[in-house]
Amino acid sequence: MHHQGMPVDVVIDIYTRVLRIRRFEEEVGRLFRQGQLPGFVHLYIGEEAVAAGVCAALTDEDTIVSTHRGHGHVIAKGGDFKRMMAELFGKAGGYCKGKGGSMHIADFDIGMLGAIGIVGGGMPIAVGAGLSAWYTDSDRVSVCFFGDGAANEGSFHESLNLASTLTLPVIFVCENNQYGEFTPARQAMNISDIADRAVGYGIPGLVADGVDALEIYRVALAAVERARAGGGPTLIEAKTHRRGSHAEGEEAFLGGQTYRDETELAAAQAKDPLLLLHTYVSENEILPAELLEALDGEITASVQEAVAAARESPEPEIAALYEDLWA
Amino acid sequence: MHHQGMPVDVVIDIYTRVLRIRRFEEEVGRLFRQGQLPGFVHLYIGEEAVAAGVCAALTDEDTIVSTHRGHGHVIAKGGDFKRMMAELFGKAGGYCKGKGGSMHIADFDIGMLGAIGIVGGGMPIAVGAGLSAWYTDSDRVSVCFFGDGAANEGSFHESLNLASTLTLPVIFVCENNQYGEFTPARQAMNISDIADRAVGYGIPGLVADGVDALEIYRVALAAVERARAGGGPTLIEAKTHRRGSHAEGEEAFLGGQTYRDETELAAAQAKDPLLLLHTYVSENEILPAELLEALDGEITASVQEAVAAARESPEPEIAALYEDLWA
Amino acid sequence: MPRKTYVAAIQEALAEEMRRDPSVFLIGEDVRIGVFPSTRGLYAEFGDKRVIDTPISELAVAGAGIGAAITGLRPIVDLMFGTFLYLAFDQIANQAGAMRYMYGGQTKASLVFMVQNGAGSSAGHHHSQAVHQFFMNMPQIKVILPSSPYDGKGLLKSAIRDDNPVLFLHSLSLGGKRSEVPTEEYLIPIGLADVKRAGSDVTICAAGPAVHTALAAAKTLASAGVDAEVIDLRSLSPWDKGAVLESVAKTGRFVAVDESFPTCSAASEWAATVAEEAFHQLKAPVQRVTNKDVPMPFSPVLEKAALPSADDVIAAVQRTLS
Amino acid sequence: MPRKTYVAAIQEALAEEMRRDPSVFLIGEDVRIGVFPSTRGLYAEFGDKRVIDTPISELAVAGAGIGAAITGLRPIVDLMFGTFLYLAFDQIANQAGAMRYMYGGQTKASLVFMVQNGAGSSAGHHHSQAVHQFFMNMPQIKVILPSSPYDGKGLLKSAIRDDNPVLFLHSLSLGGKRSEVPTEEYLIPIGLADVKRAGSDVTICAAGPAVHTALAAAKTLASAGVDAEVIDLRSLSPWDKGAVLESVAKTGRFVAVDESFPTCSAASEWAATVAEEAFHQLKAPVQRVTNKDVPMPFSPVLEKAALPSADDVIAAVQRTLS
Ligand SMILES: Cc1ncc(C[n+]2csc(CCOP(=O)(O)OP(=O)(O)O)c2C)c(N)n1
Ligand SMILES: Cc1ncc(C[n+]2csc(CCOP(=O)(O)OP(=O)(O)O)c2C)c(N)n1
Ligand SMILES: [Mg+2]
Ligand SMILES: [Mg+2]
Repeated sequence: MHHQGMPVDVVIDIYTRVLRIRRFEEEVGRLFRQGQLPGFVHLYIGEEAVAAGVCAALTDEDTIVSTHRGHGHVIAKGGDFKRMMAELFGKAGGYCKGKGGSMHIADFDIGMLGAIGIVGGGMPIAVGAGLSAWYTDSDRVSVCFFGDGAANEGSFHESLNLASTLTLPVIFVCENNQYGEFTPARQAMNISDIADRAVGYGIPGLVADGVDALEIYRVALAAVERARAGGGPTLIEAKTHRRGSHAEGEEAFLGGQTYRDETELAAAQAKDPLLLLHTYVSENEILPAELLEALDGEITASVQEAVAAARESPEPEIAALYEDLWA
Repeated sequence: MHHQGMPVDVVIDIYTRVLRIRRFEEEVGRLFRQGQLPGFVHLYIGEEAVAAGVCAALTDEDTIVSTHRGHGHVIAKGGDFKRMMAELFGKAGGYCKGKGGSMHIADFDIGMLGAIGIVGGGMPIAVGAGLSAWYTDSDRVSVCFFGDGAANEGSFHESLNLASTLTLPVIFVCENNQYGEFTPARQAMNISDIADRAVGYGIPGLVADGVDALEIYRVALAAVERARAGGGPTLIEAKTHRRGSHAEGEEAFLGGQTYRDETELAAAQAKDPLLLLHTYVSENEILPAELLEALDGEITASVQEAVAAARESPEPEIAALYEDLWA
Repeated sequence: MPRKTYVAAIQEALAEEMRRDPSVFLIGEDVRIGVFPSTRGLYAEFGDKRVIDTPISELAVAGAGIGAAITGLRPIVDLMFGTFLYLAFDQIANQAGAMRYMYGGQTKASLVFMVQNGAGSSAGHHHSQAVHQFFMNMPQIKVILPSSPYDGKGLLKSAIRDDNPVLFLHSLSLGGKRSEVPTEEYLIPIGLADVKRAGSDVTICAAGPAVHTALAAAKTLASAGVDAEVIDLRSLSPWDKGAVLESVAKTGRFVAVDESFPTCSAASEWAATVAEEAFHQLKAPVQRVTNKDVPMPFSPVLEKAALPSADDVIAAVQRTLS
Repeated sequence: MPRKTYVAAIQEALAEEMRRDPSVFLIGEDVRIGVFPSTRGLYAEFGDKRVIDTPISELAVAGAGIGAAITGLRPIVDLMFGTFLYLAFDQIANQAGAMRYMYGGQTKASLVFMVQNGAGSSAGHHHSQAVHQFFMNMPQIKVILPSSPYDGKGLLKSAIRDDNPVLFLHSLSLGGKRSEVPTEEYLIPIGLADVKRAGSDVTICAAGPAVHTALAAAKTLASAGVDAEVIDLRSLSPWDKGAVLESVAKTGRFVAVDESFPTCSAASEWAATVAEEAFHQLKAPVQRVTNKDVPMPFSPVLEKAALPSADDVIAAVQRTLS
């Protein structure tokens, strides 16, 4: 990674976001394997560079919309570990009071407009957030995260085209982790770069190294500036890797079936955005090893605090069933 | 138009198809204006070259799927005037016994799998017809007609991508008549050529002059041959013009509002596929004027016979309401 | 009071609310020219930003409305025909219809979806289905189906001001109907029924165009000495159960009239509720009058036969009397 | 007779029908690996053409199934979760559900749509809605919601052989359930209910997982001296009205149990029908037991509270007895 001129505080900021996501997700994985979390969880491990790089290029006013694999996006946008963890446990102290769960975390106060369990379901909504910015002459931008699989949904097509025709400040960030569930992206589309689809909407389509958080930041920042300047939407394809399962617990569920060969899996696992960034930060002497370790310790501790708090958070009252229905 | 080497019988065949559509549609327009037809009708006048050119490249086994503007497709595929006209009148003798109407004519015996009133609704079904051909190792191809407006529906995206990934023999024929209802295509998309969207699916995307029936035939034939040879889908964008209203009776309905300027409308009307073909046929001495006139007379007469037959065809019995429900 | 058409009343509601609140805007296919005349003239008054034409992309347009709503605006999303909304079903059901709850009350989606509902213009099955029953099923969406210009205007204004997603259904078959519409501003609360004809022998419950069928039936019944009460629910979700139960307590007889397919219809809901909650007041079995159970045919003759008629209603009333 | 899981029974049905008829094939997202284990092993046996993985494109995949059906094949289209089918709603409702009629009987769409229906696995609202009520409303689609491995297998085989579009709903919450499934081939006709428990005091009508709730309630009621009859409809469209009316004629009391949102639900349909056609046999008001009227929450505690429980059923039965 060569990123001359990247401000030190930005690098530290991004590094921190990546690390926060990693430590949180590792713990979620552990908790799920121990049978402590209800429902399904889809971890973001291996893809942290994308959310971290993109969100570092945003202000607090800018909004994001997320997916079933959404924890990383919430954290990168500044989400609170405690309220997230409590939500994963389905507790009253969670972001959504236990009504949302892993696939539906939102924090409207920090412009995190919600994770959405329907593949492709967030794109139209992100267009709407962009429409809002345009309508109110705000310089807010709207970001939408989605996967390679989602790029084959009709909503992708309609959303990019609509954002383009109205010249809306929307940045479509495709996290191409090479798989939609068990189906390789190359089997679900006959093209190498999803970014090429931008041609069909008359907007820029860029491929970025989705393992390199600093490159993602640079590419995202350019798109953000373009959008703020009234230049309309951009499609960014971040080539990344899912380090593990589609959903936790997959191994048991698949009953011995495999869909990734050893070499590909090993290669994917080798491309670790945290490791890369750690090396960069160390080699460029951005932070001394002690501070890096201290940071890690701090984050790990706050994940543990979040777990403890989530455990202590009460189950939702049955009366809550009928709350939050009408505004 | 220069079409050296185009076999004479093909030219005559295509000319006949174009003329049949024109005369039928002119009569439908008249009948509608006279208040003789229920519901909505969308005429194909100005666009005849597309259906005629494409269908001339097909065999009887090949299938087509059509749109709300579907009369031309039915006729080009070999549909029967009498059963069409009776359907437009909502009569028992119609193709669908009066249950379908203008937007839902089908003739399964000639591979006309149905007109569909939902914009973009036919594309997935055409993919299915192609899937069928592939599944049964048949060399049948499946053609889907749709408009420029439909190219902005999610179904377009999903259908082209699905057909591409399965390498299905489907030909997507986009009739770009520059408008979706009252909205110019250039306002509904930020690109000049819908054909460019093919890039996003890894399939060929071709622009063809949709006013020149013989060019359409050549382009379609190449796509058909490619599909039969296992080469997969093609997107053909036929640039054409809607000569008149989106739907008949529009003038009254619009209450004085206009959406096409005089120049554009005049230009569109000048590009008449029938006139062009007539000139070609005459100049190249393919058929003598007398025969051309005789053909016209014959067709016009058979349109009139169809109208007479439709008028005489009985209204559906109320009992028919409960028929054709379950297979 | 001036008598206005349904179309004019809707147009007034839209214009008045857009004047009142700059966060209200209209988005959809060809809303500028106006596929339905009710959106005409708004573009001239409100311009590019507030009357937005879109590509033909129902899913994205519906979702864009939702995204705009949760970021502070009040979109009116015109999806044209009820069936086109099937393409946006995910956004409406999964997102608009659950977002507030799913996110624990953090947000609200204050927007209106507007479509033409039901049959009656020989447009064929793809343009002629009633969709209200689907959205009545969804816990977090309001549904409105007015039968008169007066009700349409007052309810649409309330819908636009409501902080929740509202599906506002209009009916091509009411396009030309006129009623008195005051010049002064008024609102009709969502969820309140209106007794369109008072009567003591039987309660007929309906909404939208079916109200006129019910009224026609009531007129004929009156001349046969049967005094029918016709309740126009106007709002289908929430619906005014109280008004219906009160009427049934008086009449002891109940007929639900609904222009939609019979199974799991609004008529089924009303009939089930009355049977459940007013059983002991009922003197006869509840009755449902709906479309015949077939897709909507094109032929005007068949279409008419497929829809509930005044005769069907009269027959149903007579079944409650025998 | 061997006892098999629901998953195994479905898998057998698919494999047997694919062996029997080469025009039967399976298409959907990840059907080869099998997101639901019921499609596992089919790829190994039937290969590329007959077990087709697709991109994530519900609308096109559903439509492709329809196109294949009207050109002579018998697709089984797996759309995974009920709510994903919202993205294909147009193809199912407008096309599959009307094509034969709309085209005057010229064609038939013989295909099966398969999804998991309803809640119970703490998956959150987007993965937990019941969809059967929507498709019951549509005149030209059959709907099946079995409650046991035996019924599931026999009905799925019938669905695959049926010449009409059939929506086959399975339930994650039944995944582990076992019942006897014969080794010999058998079919269960679509439209036939099954009395899962005979009784004389009250008729409880249900389908899918709700049948087990009803049976649990019946067991408790029995110890309190109330003898409940539990009718498992199995097919929701067409549904076995005759069996229900016959039972009500005997018991005079009726409770509908349905795991879905209350309004315009299957429960509403059953209750309305009984109130309409068996009014004079009824000794007490019909009762509905459904989900609470809120989107489906994630928290297992809330999810459980949102679904109909045996206690809810018992309370409803007691209301019919008081
Ligand atoms: C509309 C819809 N279809 C299918 C699914 C089931 N599903 C959940 S995640 C997933 C794969 C998504 O792939 P991708 O978009 O690449 O995201 P990733 O999981 O790789 O992050 C699928 C098919 C869904 N949730 N929604
Ligand atoms: C899903 C859907 N949305 C909207 C409509 C209303 N509508 C009917 S035709 C039409 C325009 C279609 O434009 P295009 O695809 O270019 O076809 P053309 O009419 O120009 O032949 C529209 C919007 C519809 N029938 N279906
Ligand atoms: Mg992926
Ligand atoms: Mg067009």
